[in-house]
Amino acid sequence: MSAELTTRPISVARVVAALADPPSGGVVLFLGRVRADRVGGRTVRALFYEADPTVAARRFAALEREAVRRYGARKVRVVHRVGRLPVGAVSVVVGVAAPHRAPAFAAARFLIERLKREVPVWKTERTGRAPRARRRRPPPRRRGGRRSG
Amino acid sequence: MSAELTTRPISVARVVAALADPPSGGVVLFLGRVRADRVGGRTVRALFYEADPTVAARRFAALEREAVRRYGARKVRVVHRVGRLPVGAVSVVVGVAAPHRAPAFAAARFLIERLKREVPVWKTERTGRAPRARRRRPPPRRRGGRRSG
Amino acid sequence: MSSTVRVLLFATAREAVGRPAVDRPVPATGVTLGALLDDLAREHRRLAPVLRVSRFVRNGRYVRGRSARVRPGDEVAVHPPFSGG
Amino acid sequence: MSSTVRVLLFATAREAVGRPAVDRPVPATGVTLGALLDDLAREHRRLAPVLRVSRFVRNGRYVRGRSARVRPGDEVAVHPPFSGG
Repeated sequence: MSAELTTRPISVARVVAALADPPSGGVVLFLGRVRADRVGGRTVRALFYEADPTVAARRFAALEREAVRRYGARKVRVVHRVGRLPVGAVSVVVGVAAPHRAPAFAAARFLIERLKREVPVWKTERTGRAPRARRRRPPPRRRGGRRSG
Repeated sequence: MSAELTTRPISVARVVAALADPPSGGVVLFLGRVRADRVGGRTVRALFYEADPTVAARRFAALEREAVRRYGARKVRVVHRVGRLPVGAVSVVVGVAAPHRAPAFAAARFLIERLKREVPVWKTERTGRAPRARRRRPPPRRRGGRRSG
Repeated sequence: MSSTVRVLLFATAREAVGRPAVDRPVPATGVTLGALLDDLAREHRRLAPVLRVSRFVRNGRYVRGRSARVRPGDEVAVHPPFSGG
Repeated sequence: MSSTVRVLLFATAREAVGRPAVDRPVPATGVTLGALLDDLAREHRRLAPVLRVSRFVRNGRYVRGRSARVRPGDEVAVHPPFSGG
């Protein structure tokens, strides 16, 4: 039962070791990796991940408790890497150990979906020069006044 | 795209490495582990796994092709360990890499469900003396004649 | 040329016979799978209930029913219900 | 005692300001979160559209609305829409 933010490569083997639990016959892991997307005609080579560590740690812990309560997961581990990650690098690992495979799958899916929505982690694209936001919305056109605020 | 039977411990890190694929942002792994079940009042310490290698290899390959076709998985890997496995040892790993997480989860679940139903692998309990079957049904009571055959 | 059929025995079938494989003599014209298995079950009484829930493979392919013909040099595998994973 | 509020800036907010954090002087009686952010957005024009889609954290807890009071020594974090995983 523990989550962490790390600047170093995530060891999947260590996550599996942390999920050791004799009554848990099923382990499901989700790994998010930096994908070779094309953005604005260029292929992404690396992404920069950052997090608000205090808020992220609290959300991680709350999600883990909920995964245990809702699905009967016995061991949960979430590791999110931050810093500059090249294409192919593992950015996040979610691991669940449970007595049976159905709840292990359900809890892992729950954790990654909720993590993406609720945990303050961001990826931005960084080229050699100024950092550029990824998934940034275009600034709304001025419609006058403060109505759009 | 490959499956194997092995008598050695399964390296999860090697499975992940085999699933490297720049367009695949999501990887889902299922690990089956020998559970500390209680059978007949005793706690299981180890299980013996065996397979029919030729038939298993063909079923593995067919399931992998089907996972690719049904879910758009880009890389699939299935490794099943055979031989004597102590409690906690990883008996099977199913790994799927796909561009997005939903099909990766679905394909991994598909593979382990179908593997359990369709691939000729068996676990039996082995104590110090004679091997004993696990999940063996009691022999049916004699009802005479050949009707029960 | 071989005059036997090799029978591969897995899991509960292996346990019932005490060996992972047995070679059974068959005539050059062959026998039905059912006859081969009945013969084996007569020698190994614990095998009979296993055979009732098993599927059978001849030369790498599952066969339906027990009327399939088995000839010298063939390989037959007895597959009790799977329990892998 | 501190007479400033530290504002933590992440992702697009950090890029708009060019720094991960800024210290803003505030009176001892405090200011509203809205006033603090409007003040910052006037200096950094690219920040305004980011603030419109962001959520705000005061001393580790999310606050609703912009009327929350911010006092010297407080820490405020600007959270643009998340994109982790």
